[in-house]
Amino acid sequence: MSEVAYIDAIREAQRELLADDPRVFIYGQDVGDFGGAFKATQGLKAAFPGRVIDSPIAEDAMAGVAIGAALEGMHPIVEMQFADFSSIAFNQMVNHAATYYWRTGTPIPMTLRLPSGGTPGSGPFHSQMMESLYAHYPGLVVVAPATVGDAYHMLKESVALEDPVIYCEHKLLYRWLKADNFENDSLPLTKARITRPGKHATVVTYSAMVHEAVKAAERLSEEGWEIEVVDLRCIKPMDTDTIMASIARTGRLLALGESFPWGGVTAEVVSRVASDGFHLLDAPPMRLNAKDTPIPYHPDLWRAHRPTPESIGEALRKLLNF
Amino acid sequence: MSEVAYIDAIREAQRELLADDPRVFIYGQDVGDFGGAFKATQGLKAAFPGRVIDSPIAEDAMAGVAIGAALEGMHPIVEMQFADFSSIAFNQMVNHAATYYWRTGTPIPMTLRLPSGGTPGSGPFHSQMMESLYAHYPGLVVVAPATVGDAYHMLKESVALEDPVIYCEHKLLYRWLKADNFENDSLPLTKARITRPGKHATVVTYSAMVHEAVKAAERLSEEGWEIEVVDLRCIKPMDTDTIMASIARTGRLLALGESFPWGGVTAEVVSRVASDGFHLLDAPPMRLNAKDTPIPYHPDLWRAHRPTPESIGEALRKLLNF
Amino acid sequence: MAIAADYQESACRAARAMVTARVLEDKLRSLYKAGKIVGGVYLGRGQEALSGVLGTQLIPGKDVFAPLIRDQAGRTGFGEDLLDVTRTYLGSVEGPMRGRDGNIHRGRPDKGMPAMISHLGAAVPVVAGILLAKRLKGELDGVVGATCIGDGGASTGAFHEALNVAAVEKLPLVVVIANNQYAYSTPNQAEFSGNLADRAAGYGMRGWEAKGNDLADCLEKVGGAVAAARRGEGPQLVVADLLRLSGHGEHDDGAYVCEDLKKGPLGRDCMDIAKEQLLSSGFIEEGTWENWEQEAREKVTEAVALTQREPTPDAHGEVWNACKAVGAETY
Amino acid sequence: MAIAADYQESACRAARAMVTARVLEDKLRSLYKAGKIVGGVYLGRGQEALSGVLGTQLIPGKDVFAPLIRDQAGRTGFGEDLLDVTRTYLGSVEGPMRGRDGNIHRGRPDKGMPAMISHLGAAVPVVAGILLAKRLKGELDGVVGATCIGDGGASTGAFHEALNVAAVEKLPLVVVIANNQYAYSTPNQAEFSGNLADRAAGYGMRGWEAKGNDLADCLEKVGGAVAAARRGEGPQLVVADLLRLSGHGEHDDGAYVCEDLKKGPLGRDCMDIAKEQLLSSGFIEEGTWENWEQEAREKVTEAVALTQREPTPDAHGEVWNACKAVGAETY
Ligand SMILES: Cc1ncc(C[n+]2csc(CCOP(=O)(O)OP(=O)(O)O)c2C)c(N)n1
Ligand SMILES: Cc1ncc(C[n+]2csc(CCOP(=O)(O)OP(=O)(O)O)c2C)c(N)n1
Ligand SMILES: [Mg+2]
Ligand SMILES: [Mg+2]
Repeated sequence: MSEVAYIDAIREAQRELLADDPRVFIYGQDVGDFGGAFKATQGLKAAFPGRVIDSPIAEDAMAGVAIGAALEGMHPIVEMQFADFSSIAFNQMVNHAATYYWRTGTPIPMTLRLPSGGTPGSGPFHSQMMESLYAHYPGLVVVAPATVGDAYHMLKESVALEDPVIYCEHKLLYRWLKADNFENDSLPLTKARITRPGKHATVVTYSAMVHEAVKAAERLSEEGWEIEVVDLRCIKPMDTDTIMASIARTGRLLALGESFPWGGVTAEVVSRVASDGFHLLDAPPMRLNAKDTPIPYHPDLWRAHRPTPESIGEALRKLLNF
Repeated sequence: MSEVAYIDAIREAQRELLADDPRVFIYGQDVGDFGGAFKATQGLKAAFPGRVIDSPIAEDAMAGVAIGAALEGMHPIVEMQFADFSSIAFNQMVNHAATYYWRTGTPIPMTLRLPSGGTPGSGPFHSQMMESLYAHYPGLVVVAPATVGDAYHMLKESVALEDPVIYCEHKLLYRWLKADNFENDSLPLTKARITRPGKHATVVTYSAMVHEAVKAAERLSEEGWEIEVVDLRCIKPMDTDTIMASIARTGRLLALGESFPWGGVTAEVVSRVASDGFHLLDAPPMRLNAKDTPIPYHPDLWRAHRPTPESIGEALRKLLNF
Repeated sequence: MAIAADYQESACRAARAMVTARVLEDKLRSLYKAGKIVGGVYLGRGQEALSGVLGTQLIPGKDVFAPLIRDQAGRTGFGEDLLDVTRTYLGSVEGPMRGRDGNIHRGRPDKGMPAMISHLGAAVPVVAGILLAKRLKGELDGVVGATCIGDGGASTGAFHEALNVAAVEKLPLVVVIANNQYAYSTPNQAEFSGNLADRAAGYGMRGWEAKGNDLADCLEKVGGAVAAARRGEGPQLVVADLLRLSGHGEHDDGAYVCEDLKKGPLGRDCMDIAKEQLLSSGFIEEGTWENWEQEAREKVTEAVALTQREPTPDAHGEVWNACKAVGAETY
Repeated sequence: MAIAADYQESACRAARAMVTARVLEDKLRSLYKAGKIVGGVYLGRGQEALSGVLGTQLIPGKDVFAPLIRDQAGRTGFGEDLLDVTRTYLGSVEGPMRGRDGNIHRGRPDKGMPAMISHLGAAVPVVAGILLAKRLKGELDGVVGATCIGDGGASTGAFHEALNVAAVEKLPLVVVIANNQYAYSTPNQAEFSGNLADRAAGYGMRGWEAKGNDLADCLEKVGGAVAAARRGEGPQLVVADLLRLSGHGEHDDGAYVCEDLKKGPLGRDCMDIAKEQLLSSGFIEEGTWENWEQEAREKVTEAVALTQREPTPDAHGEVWNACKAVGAETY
């Protein structure tokens, strides 16, 4: 296999899902002949006619249709054109899909694909990370792959799962992130990964920020610091064990995210570590998120809005020097 | 003034707002002659004809209309029939109302009233607390009054404010919570209150849980423990100073909420205290929330789903005995 | 008005569902007044003809029916067990919702009856999705999916998006709008402008207008819509005028309902009309209707009695995990 | 087709807005291709007649216009400064969005032009709300609020809820659907069934159908709708057929657009049609149109040049507070 990108993993996983499981179909805006706004479904309609269906611009109905199909035993994949538009599907996801199994005992095995995260020039409505919103509600599984192999395997696992899954894929990684193949280390869907071992401090993060954290860690290694990077992979349920084990080794935590600062993944991580791993901490746990404004359009503002290797490094130095 | 209830405070505040400020109007389902599902607007249409307007069942449009009216300089109040239905207005609130000022410099002075929280028998879709979802997005002010006086004063301040405000009122308090009058201690909208002073541990909470926390504190006082109860009042921005000052006194934190456990207010509180007040803590900070399932219909399940004076007391004992 | 002879069987089936629903809901009302039911009780009083016809025009085990809050007659007609109703209202753990959800939120998705959420309009795309799935599985032939909504619910974006999707996919979806003239306290003129039946054309759907309290007319129109959908003629929209003969819920006295409406043709009780029509069509004899009522009363009494002996949920034994495949987190 | 003489002034105003918009957008396209614009560029090419007529039928300083992604002509016609466009696209801090938001998301709410969010349909209730507020303030007399949406956007729940609300409140709202036959790559038949113009009746609104690339027809229909709304006849829905003469955005070649459509009547460029109509109506002389183009080119060049000398945002000086009255939290 020649070099493959993150977006290829998403496409290939869907192709194999369609080929292997008659319960799978894809529903979304422009996912058919056009292959989707990001080409994540390119070629799939031709290969699986009738099972890759263009939807009207109706996110509420798209999610509702998937819930109905899931009730019939199908395992639909719904592509949002951008994660940000899933605000329209929010009610169906958190109130309908998420509550169904607990209320009735009938599962809703659907997957909602959210092209997430900022890219330069995308602005306030094509850049959001929505994992924290969905994770707040009981009944949803929320995942956010950071690697090519995870993008592939976690999508396959998500679609196979009997629960509704919010699959957050990061747009910045689509073409930039490459690998030799789709292999990963076979971690189960809900387990976190030690992306980079270290002993002086732990960065717990996910999605595109894993790569920024690794960059920051590399720079700090030149200063003699060994930073451990934990990739959550699954936002909910969250693999607290792996986090705690890492904090037990390093004694220091930086929770890093690309979303807005109030609440969210980083608050949940810090909160768990502070509650259950208080005695493990040698320094106050820290958080680093995007800023508390809409995501700016201008690339210079955008770069300042989200954490960067520089700002991560700065936070880590503060943490290490405590 | 004879005894007044929490719902009276909401009604009276609206009456005075309508009387004093021509920019104010009320829009919502059945808010007109019927006076609203909970009678929060009873009599207001008769007193202010044309300014208390029944809307169709269209939460997205209701929020959108308010945004437009706010652009025209009005200060609309939108009543959701239940907070839970604001999931339909979610996009307008977090993407339209919340982003407008930062993007354009034009403020959106609207108030969204959310009848929130569980009551016995209300079930998964008439019981939710949605403050954490709104607080996650930049550009919204989120408040949750716990007392009759706060219900009154904070609503008046919310409607006067130039920012969009999510006003979370708790249905359980509507008729049960009474006071002699609408007075409060004139705390500004965004300041937290020490509801009950103490020295052994701090409970940081808000809305109806303030009263459950006070009950738990009273019981613990019989065991010799003095529990401080901090009522956040404003969820976002959050008055970290008051929280920290309290932790400085007590050294122990229980963050208490009635919403779902993943993320949310309690995670934010614990996270802030752990990050900025680590050195003040004599024990690991704790959280107590509702359970991670939809809110159950049956009263017995419902009572077990949310924190109670008993479960709060139990948590506090654990915290105190650490 | 006499009903054509070939409607005899379907008219009687609908009428029996109506009678059972009315008797059952009368019982629910008194249980509520007696404080035995906690939470809301929403009745279909006055809407039994419309709902009962719809439920009995559908084929249990084959079709799909997503009822809304005033569809007891339709539920019963579609085969819902009385015990499902009493158990859900009284919170028995033996019921389909096991006390986790209540009243009209119950369903039996495995029997073609999804369990509604409160958000109006949300069920419409779900039924469309079920039908789409059946098509993908090659099982759509001759199947109909039906759902109901109120005049108020028709204002929701969810309703619009779903009708549009169903029309694009040409799904055999029947959407019945029970226009009972009010959404809670809000009258039609504050809910929409013009005529709801004109919505159909806008979606490229066939539209039907029915007298909602008139069994004969419902048989013709609702029956016609279901048959058209079954023949593969795509989605159908039925708008039926009628009046709610109770409050919005049992907590509400409905004092806002206009007296003229109550006294007018819409105010006539569909039960009276149906009984008259069955009698004058020679479908039933004097006394048959009363026998049905008596039988229903016995069954309802039995179901309530049985349910009241059943356990309600035990919070300690409850499984607090909203997911199926993924373990609960400990908080 | 000649245009009636009393349309001369409005036809010319619309045409000048069209010309300016086309010239401006050609420039934006080349700036994008040259890498000078970051993010999306969405053009109104082929839709200038429809949009330009709408914008010029409205009264700046009095009416409200909430444009969508293909409304440069309408914006220009409604008085939008060229510098607002170039500054927003190029991220100048001098622009109305100060680099915080870009491209078509710009607006001047204080001048009756709200700034759109990306979510399709979301602007419709906002315009309704502005009009409702004007009524409450006693300032609605003779005012019109207009907004545009695509054939795709008409599928959204937001669109439906807002039209319904506007109809209930009898607001002077004009909603123009530019049916350019596609939503991104998705053709009409996968977006809706039937005819969009039939939607109007369903809301109890007056409906208009226009040839969207035909200036004369747009003047009549869009002009008629605006005039009707201004006269207090309530909300108006205009559906105009046309074709997008560019990709969805400038990143897209629009290869999916059906050749037959391009070659058919909808494929004719509205600029050619308008020029012909103005000439044959005797409203302009040979050369006038070209003079307008020349003038537009000069102004556009000037605006771009000025903008390019202006500073882009300084991240260090940026105020990271999304609220006005409430201080930012420190995180
Ligand atoms: C989206 C949404 N908003 C508000 C409500 C609260 N609510 C429940 S029933 C009802 C009135 C419904 O009126 P209609 O659709 O006409 O049905 P009817 O009660 O008359 O049968 C309202 C507003 C809801 N359930 N869903
Ligand atoms: C609610 C929502 N969903 C998806 C999108 C992404 N999107 C942007 S433009 C577009 C196509 C719009 O088609 P149409 O309304 O016909 O307008 P046109 O582009 O043809 O002018 C889509 C799907 C969006 N902006 N909003
Ligand atoms: Mg109704
Ligand atoms: Mg289009």
